[in-house]
Order: sequence, then structure tokens, then C-alpha cells
Amino acid sequence: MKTNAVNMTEKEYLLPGNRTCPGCALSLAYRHILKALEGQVIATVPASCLTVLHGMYPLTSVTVPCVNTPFASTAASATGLVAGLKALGREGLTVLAIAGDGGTHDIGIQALSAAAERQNDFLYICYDNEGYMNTGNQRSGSTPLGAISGTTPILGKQQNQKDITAIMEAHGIPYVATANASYPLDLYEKVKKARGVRGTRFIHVFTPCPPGWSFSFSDTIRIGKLAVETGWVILYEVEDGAFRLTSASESIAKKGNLRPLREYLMEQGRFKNITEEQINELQGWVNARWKRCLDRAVNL
Amino acid sequence: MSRKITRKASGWILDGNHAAAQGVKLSRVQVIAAYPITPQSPVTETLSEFVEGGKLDAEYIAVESEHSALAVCTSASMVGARTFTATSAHGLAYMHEMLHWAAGARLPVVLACVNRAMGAPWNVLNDQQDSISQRDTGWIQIYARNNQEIIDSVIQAYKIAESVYVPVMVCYDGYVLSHTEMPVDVPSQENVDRFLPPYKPHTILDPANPKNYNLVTLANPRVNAEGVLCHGYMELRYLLQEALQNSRETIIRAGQEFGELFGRSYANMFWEDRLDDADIVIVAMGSLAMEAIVAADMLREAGHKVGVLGLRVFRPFPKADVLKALKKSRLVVVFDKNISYGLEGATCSEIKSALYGSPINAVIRNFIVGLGGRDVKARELVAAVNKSLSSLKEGGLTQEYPEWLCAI
Amino acid sequence: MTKTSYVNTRSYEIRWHGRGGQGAVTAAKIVAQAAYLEGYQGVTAAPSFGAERRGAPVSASTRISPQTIMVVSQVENPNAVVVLDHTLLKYEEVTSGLVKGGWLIVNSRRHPKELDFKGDFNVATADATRVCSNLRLIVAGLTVVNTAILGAFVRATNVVGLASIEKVISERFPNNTIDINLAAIAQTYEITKLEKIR
Amino acid sequence: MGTRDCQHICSESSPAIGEAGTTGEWRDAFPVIDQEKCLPVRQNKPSCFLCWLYCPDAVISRTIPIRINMQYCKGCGICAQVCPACAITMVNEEEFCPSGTD
Repeated sequence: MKTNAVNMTEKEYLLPGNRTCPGCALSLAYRHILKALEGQVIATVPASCLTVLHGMYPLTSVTVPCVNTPFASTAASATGLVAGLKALGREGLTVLAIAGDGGTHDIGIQALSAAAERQNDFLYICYDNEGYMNTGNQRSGSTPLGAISGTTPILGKQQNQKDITAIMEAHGIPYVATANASYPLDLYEKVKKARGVRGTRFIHVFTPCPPGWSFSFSDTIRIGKLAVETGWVILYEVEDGAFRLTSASESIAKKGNLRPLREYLMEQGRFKNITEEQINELQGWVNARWKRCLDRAVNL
Repeated sequence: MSRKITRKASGWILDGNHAAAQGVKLSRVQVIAAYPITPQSPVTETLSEFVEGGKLDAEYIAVESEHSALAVCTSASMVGARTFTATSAHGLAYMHEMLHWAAGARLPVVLACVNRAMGAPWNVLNDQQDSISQRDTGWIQIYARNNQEIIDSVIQAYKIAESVYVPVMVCYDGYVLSHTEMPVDVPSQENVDRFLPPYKPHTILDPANPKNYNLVTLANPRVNAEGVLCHGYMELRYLLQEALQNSRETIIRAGQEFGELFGRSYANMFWEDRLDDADIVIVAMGSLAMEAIVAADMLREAGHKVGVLGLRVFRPFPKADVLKALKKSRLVVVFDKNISYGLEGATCSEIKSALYGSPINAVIRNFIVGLGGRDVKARELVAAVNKSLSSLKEGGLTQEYPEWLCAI
Repeated sequence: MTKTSYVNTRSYEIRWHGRGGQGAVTAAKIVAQAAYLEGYQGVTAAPSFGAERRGAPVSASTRISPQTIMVVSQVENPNAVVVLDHTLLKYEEVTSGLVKGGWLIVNSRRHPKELDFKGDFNVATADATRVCSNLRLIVAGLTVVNTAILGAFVRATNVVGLASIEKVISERFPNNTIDINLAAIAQTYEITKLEKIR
Repeated sequence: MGTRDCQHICSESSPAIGEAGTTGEWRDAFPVIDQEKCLPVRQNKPSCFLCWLYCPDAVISRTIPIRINMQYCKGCGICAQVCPACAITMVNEEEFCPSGTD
């Protein structure tokens, strides 16, 4: 029976009154990730918004064990946790490495790539708000072309983001998926499935950021859905090489009602200086990637 | 809100980060590679705005980590470009390998360290553990007490670095200076151009005259193709130490020239406040050296003859100058915003080594203060000095371990 | 030349209290700029250090002095406390350390007497929120009162004049926001109610 | 008073509600539920509960009727935006406190 809002476990692992901004998609995503893992987890978190969500000593707003680690070493830290647990013969816990896009696409990619090549047995989740939001929104490897940030203040970013999920798939790991905080049930199912898989697993979770992207914090869910409806985010999973579109992306593929990317871009202040040329370039990129997904999907 | 900075006739009002960025712009830096980290990030943002707004003709590389930030700078400097990076705490620590490399390669990179506490655990506030932890990497270290000294030190850092071919770290307190606005006189571009000649690299990267840099270097000296006996590894390392030892003259001359051109002399390795008649000396570094002057006032009003030695250059450590300055002191109270774990504050050890073997028989007391942004008030400095005074008789010249101003 | 002692030329210290997004830090900086324009050699303005969250309490400080300011530690005994959001008054540290005879300036529609403060300091109030919402001075959904409250600050303390504050706003704010902010300051100045201790 | 009594030798945190203080004070508007429109209330059986699903701070109870923990609700307004029955509206804080209590 598919999980829904009514039958999903009541137990929460995120306590009220945490330090995230109002309308934070990370807070929403993390809530459902921990529910899907039933709290049977040791998390390792680098310097990031999630560190701030966890709170300030001597308090934390999260009821699972968590090991903070310097920015570049999330996957290495997770590897250490897995090795330690194995050495002590402790089983049944999922080691969850969870970092932002800066900590995954940029400073932490070396440690992540090595861990994936070693097939270290942990679940790595990248919550992607497309910029260094914890330090006030500087551009990252995931910031889109044309987006304003603290370090691309006037001209906007001149390069498009890297496709980290494709990079991770290229490591031949058993489970890779994309998810989106605006589709919590799809995220919940994917984390639950990933929990049962052995080896390195990677889930790329899209988490819109109200202050960073300049939209009002009541619109987080709407912006996240718009990203899928315009193809900026494609919800899929790749299990031992089999590519399957999921949730809204699957229904959009079947109905063929992808909406123009402009509708998504115009909702966000970070794109206020984006040029027509950049919009067209992004639309072309989205269309090409959407087509690749349609060709690969086994469930259409 | 685009910032039209108000400019009174003589000066602007800038926080430390903006002062540093202005210094980089005036120095006509050509390659900037930096990674965001609190509290440094406004420096990278301001420089990005200068570059994108056409106000600074430079390449801004948004690297993926601090380790790469310095790797970009060292190679750009090797090619002959004037380079800059800025970081704090864990960013500086992550650069550690490259800090050694840049100094060993004798590259005049200038780095702004916005001083911040080291983890674990996480703390984004100010102390000087980060730059002090890098004191053995072969970099010259200059500490600023206020935002005027930040912009002035960045400009002088290039003059110094490019004369002695040693990289320079300009350190200033995170938040206490980096995010605090105060009046700053911004020199004119013409005067800075007059002060700062173009960078002439000691390296040649030209296919017409191919040279290879920093290959494997054996323990013993080795003869080259022309029969000349060249250095072994140790000789190269000795030359780096020699360069740091000799850089004192360059630092003082640069400070003098700066004074002649801009009206603010830096012909010193530390700031002296009423040391001439002082028998009690407070030693501090960075913005704490300003607060210490207020403490000295309070102690003077209570009848003590107190002076302040505000350390400016921590590497090369000015032993001879310190010796001269402390010759009349009977009590030296050293406040460290760092701790060399297992021993004492780093400044205290350097002061003791400076006095060793000299006729000065001063009692030395070391207080660890202000770690992780713990506020340090002038009256607390006064209390520490008074406590040291009362322990003069039975305390002995030094104590085994420093005292901490904290709530343990 | 006798060395100026920094002990008795204690600078005039202001502590600002607001919530993230209300512009308390900008207000602190504007007063520092204005004082500098009026010839004070020593000015500093600093935010409270740490992560700011929209709606969460934040504070900032300004120091003004005839000499260069040497004190870098945090403000402990402010001469004036400016409160941009009256709901913060319940926090004890908002008024803690306010010197005898100092000024507490609060953005509130109630008369100082109704706030019944048991401290030996003067109280001034002005409904800057209403002034700003009438002027549609809204940024990202929040009524921004940081310039308006400066009207009440000047009216109560007179440490800096309206003219220099207006000069800073005209030089530093984007053109299309200058007039609305100047109006907010002037209107708030007029409606400020002062209650001096007897 | 020394802090040694906490016995920690490293930064060891324990879970607590309200780590960031009463975040309810951050909001400038708060959610009000119209019980006539709320589906679980109207059908008097567990259904919908999207507001519970989408709340980033887990301050909405999955009960009939729904209760919101006002001490910690940050007033983001997501529940109002996702409610299919438009049963939740955001009300400005100012209007909420009666003229007397400032």
C-alpha cells in the first residue's frame, strides 16, 4: 500500500523550533527522510544549512545521532562510520551522509567519488538549493546559468549547473535517484527503497530556498512543483541501470504537458537580470535532457 | 540596496571586509581565487561586484574549495600575475598544504585571513587560532588592529611580498573588525600606483626558455649542466628562512615609504603606546591591542605606569625590537586569543624566547582570552594586570600554564 | 603632547533591537555615518554577530566619540536603546545596562507612560509602523521601520541632527527610495512622544 | 559559577524542542483554520492532512480537528498554500492582538 499523508508514520524526528528560515524546503525534506529511515540512522553532516538546522550546542532539534564534519569530507566521514560499525559488528543502522550542493558538487565531490568507487555502504543525500545559502547565497557548481548570487551579483552566473546525478550514475552505483521536497511522498518512497539497497546510494533532493532565490516563503512548495512541471527538475530513479521516471515527471511524460521554463524562472528574484538568450539556452538544455530521459525510461 | 558609500572629504566608513576589498582593488590585483566562508564572504562578494561591474580588471575564479583557491593563486603567481585570496578558520586550515607550497616556491601571494575560531566544535566568531596555527608555513604574518590598518596592510603586503618573494598573510579579526564599520581613509589610485611598482616574477614560463619549477630536489647539492653546484633541499629551505629574517628591513622601509606617501607611517614591527616610562607592559595583537590602550589608561589613572605593545608583525617575529621595547619592564602581561595546546599562548612563548639570555628579568604572565568570540572588555584586562601585580612576589618569573578568562 | 585619555571621553553608545529584516543594523550604520558627517572623528557601527533569521531578535550597536574609538568590545552600558519592535520589550536584556538618564526609544503606538518602565531613564515612543505602512514602506512583505525610527531617535536624544541623517539617506539609498524614507523620518519625528524622568 | 558541572568534554548536544527559542515570535502572520472547510473535520474521518505532510517544522498535529503549535509556528504560510479546501488563511499578527495589549 502506497504511503500517503494519512497512513505515514506519525513519529517525528525533527522537533519544532529549529533554526531554519520560515518555509525551508530542507527542513521539510529532512523531516520525511528521517521518517522513511525510521530514525534508525547515524547522520554525518558538513558545515551547511543543515548544521544550523541541527542547532547550537548544548541543544539539537534532531532526535537521531549526528556527526558533524568539516566541509570537504562528508563522504569520507560516512565511510569511517560504516567501517567503524562493521568493525564493531553493529548492524541495522543506515549511515546517512547528507550535504548541500556546495558540499556535494564542489568541495566534497572528491571524497564522494572515491567512496562511490569503493562502493562504501551508505546513503548519500544531496539537498540542492543551488548555492551557498548558509554563507548568504554565493554561486556554487549547481547555481543555474543567469542566476544572481553574492558572487555573480550583476551579470548572473555565466555557466550552467553540472548534472551531479549523471556524474554519480557514471560510478556504476546500485541506486541513484532525484527527488524534490515539494513531492514528499515520492521522496519518502525513494529513501525507503534506498535503505534496503547495499553499497553506495545517491539521492539528489531539490530544495528551493526562499531568501536565496528571492521568492516569498509561502511559495516554497509551488516553486518546487513548478520546477518539475517545466522540466528543470526531472523525478526519476536508476536501479541497477534501469531508468524509471516517477511521480509528476512520469505523468508529465505520459501527457506531454511540459510547461515553458520561463514560467518557473520568472517567479524568482534571482533571475531578474537573466537575458532572453540565457533563457533560450536553458530551455534548449532542459528540452535535450527531457528527451534523453524519455528515450531511457523503461516505464513509458 | 546598491551601496553608494558616503564619502566625507577625507574618508569613507567601511567595515573590515570592504576595507580589504578596496585594498585589493587599489593594488590592481589580476587574479582572485576565493571560496566563501563566514565571516570572510563579503570580501569575495565585493570583489565579484568590482570585477563584474568593470571597476577591477581581474580574473575572478569561483573555486570549489580553499585548497584550490591557493593552488590557483600559486600557479597564477608563478606565471607573473598579481594574485589574492581570502579565507577564515577551516578554509585556511584546508589550505595548509598549499601554504607550505606557496612559500617554498617563493611566490608573493597575498592572503587576507579573517580570523575565526577553529573547530571542533563549529564556531564562526573571532579568535586567532587559525592564523597562529599556520605560523610555521613560511608566510609573513601582519595583524591589523583596525580597518584603516587592514586596507593599508593589504597594499603594503604586495610591496613586501614582491620585494622578498615571500607570501604575506594579512590577518584581521572576524566580525569585531570584518563586520564593524568605522572611518577609513581610502588612498588614491595614483598614489598606490606610485607606491606599488608592477610585479616582476622571479620565474620564467616561456617555451623559448623552458624552465621546470619545484621538481624533486634531493638532500644533497647537485651539479647542473653548466657544471655549477646547485642547492640541495636544505639550502632552498635555508634561503626561505633567510628571506623571512631579512624581510624586517623591507617591512619597515615599505612602512616608511607608505607613511611618506599616505601620511600614516608603518615603519615598525609593533605599535608602541607609552612604553618609554612603562614598567608594566601589556602585549596584545589585532583589535585587542586597541582595547588594551583603554585598559592602560584605566591602570594609569590608578597610578600604574602601564604601556602597550601591540604586535603588528608576528612572522618574522621581531625579537630584537621586542627586547629593546621591554628593557625597563618588570611585569609583562601577554593576552593571547590562541593557545598552543599543551603549552601556552603563542605570543607568550615568542616573548619569552625574545627575553631569554637578556638582562631583562621581567615577570611574564599569560592570559588566554576571547576564544570563539568571547567578549573581552578593557576592565577584564585591567583585572588581569592587577591580579598579576599581586602575584609578583610569590608567583615566580613565569607560571607553568596560562590563566584563562572563562567560566570553567 | 599629553596623550588623550580614553577613559573619560567615553563615547556615546547606542544599542538597537529589532527582528531580522526590520533593518536594525542599517539604522545603526546610518547614525554612525551621520555623526561622522557632523565632525565626530570616532564612529563605529556593528551588527550582533551570528546568523540572522527573518523575524528572530537581532541587535546592533553604534558608538560616537570626538576621538578615534579604541573600544572594540560589545556595548554594555548604552546611553540610548532603540527598539524597532515593541514585542521585544519583554526581553530583559533589551533595556539592561541603559545608563541613568539615558533614553529608551520604542516603536509603539502607546504613550511612554503606558509602557510603565521602572528604570531611571527617559522614554520616547512613536508609531513608526503606522507611519511606514501608510507610506507603503514595505520590503519583502515587512514594514521596514529602520529609517522612520531615526526620527524618534533624533527627537529624543538630539545626538545627531535630522539634516545629517537625511544627507546619509540621500547619498546611500537607491534614488527611488530616498523621498519615501525622508518622509518616514520627518513624520515620525513629529509624532514622537517624550516622557522625561522627574 | 563554573561550567565544569555539565561534565561534557566535547560539544555534545541533546534533543530539545525550541532549540532556536520560541520561533513563533518570528512570524508576522499566523494560520487560522476554518473548521467548516477542513476535509477531515467535515468527513469526520482521517483524510487529506496535506497541511501536516507539508509543514517544514512539524507543528501541525494529524488530529481531528487539526491543531497548530503556535509557540513554534514560523508563519511561513505553506499550509495555507497547499490546503486543497482553502480552509487555512494567514492573518496578520498586528490585527490579532486586540488594541489594548500592545
